[in-house]
Amino acid sequence: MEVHGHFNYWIVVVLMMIGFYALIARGNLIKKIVGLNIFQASVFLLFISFGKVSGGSAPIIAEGIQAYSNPLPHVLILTAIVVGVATTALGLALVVRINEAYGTIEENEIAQMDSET
Amino acid sequence: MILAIDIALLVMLAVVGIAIIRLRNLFAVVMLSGIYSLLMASTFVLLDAVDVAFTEAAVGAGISTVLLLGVLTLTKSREKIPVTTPLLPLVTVVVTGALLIYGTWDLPAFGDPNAPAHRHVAPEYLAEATHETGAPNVVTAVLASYRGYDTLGEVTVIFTAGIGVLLLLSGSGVLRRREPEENDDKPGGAA
Amino acid sequence: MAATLDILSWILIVIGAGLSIVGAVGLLRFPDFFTRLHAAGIADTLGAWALMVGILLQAESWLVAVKLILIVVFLFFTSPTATHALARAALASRLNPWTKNATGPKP
Amino acid sequence: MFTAAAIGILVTMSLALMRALLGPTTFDRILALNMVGTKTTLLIAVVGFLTDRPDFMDIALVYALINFIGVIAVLRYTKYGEFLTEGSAEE
Repeated sequence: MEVHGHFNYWIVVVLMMIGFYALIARGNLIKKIVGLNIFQASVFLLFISFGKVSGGSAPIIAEGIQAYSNPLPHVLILTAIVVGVATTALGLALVVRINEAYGTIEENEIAQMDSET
Repeated sequence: MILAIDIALLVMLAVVGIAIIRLRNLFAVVMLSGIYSLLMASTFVLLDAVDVAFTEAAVGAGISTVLLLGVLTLTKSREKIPVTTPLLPLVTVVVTGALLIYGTWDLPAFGDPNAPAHRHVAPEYLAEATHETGAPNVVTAVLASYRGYDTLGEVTVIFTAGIGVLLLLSGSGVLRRREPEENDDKPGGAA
Repeated sequence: MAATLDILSWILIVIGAGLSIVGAVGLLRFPDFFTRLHAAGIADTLGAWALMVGILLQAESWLVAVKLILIVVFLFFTSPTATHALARAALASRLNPWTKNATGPKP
Repeated sequence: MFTAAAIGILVTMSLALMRALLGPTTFDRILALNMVGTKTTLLIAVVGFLTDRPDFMDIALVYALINFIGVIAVLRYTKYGEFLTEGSAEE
């Protein structure tokens, strides 16, 4: 019980930090967006882990099932996933425009061009 | 057994995440992020969130991958090696992660049926939803009926994002440039 | 009757899981892309079907059985198509098959 | 019985994952993605039986569809751009 009691949360933290590292340490804009996606997905996993009841079943009412998992985090995350993909699309459109304007998607090259002009 | 599958999938998720950070070929990164979404969706099925798994597979593994590939065709597919050594970000990440893991000790254990979150509101929805809305799936009942306005707001967000993408791309040559060559595919424009 | 079905499903599941693992080992160990495609083809077609049919024999309701049959039929069509498309795309992009004389790309 | 199937599928998935991580060419990675997708379909079907609620086969069906469409879409995009030459060169 003790070992697996928090294993889900630890993996969530590891994934979250992977996404965070990609966001702050990588200069490539597409890599940053992939990092943002990883971060988002780790938050989804955190909420779904909160909703799980051991011995429970999926929250679709049927005969002969006593325990159900908590349906409320599922609703929240359904909304969040769709909004997350809208964010991704907008970010990628921005990347395409930046690539047209500067000819590169590396952050430090863009900053260098900005300082030269 | 479910728990063992869960742990195996979570370990695979962590491995994929680390590989995404380390690879420099962006095409490989996109492939791995597709695998990441698939693994995440199977974890959701294991954690009883079947509707979420459905959405994650369609949206995460499907639409996101295709969008990323479309952008890769328009930009460069290789990451350059960073000039600075990323020591400061690494320290930041490790410290934040350690703090967060310290914070997880205060959370109720995974799957604990007596956790506060499971005792207050959720039982009422589970008991009432079927005969109040007529839907056996409680997630659908809450999403479409009890929180219908929330879903309406979500649609507004997607609509706004769509307008934003179109505005951003309509000023550029992306939508027009490919038409003379091939008229059947417009990467990025379908967003 | 139930015991016969159980034995049949056991056999099919063991065959399916074994073929899947063998295919995956081949995917990992073979020297170049086309040979790996061959190994993955085994795991994705016969391995997957044997597993699904083994599970299908345990289905209790007709609805579940029909859905499983749909999945099997779907895999029957899509897996070979995907493999074929992959091989064509790889050839079209001038990826040389590996030969013993090592003229192709190194493993 | 379902436990054995699940273990087989998990081993297969992890091996395919390794090929996706190593994969020298882009096509190796696409192949590994396809295989992980197929195995995910199977895993969800098996998990449905393991948890005694096999009514969620729809999800497995949708996964199979998405996987196929995904692979075809990826191959469609490999016509453009320079992934192929870049991907097969190194890594």
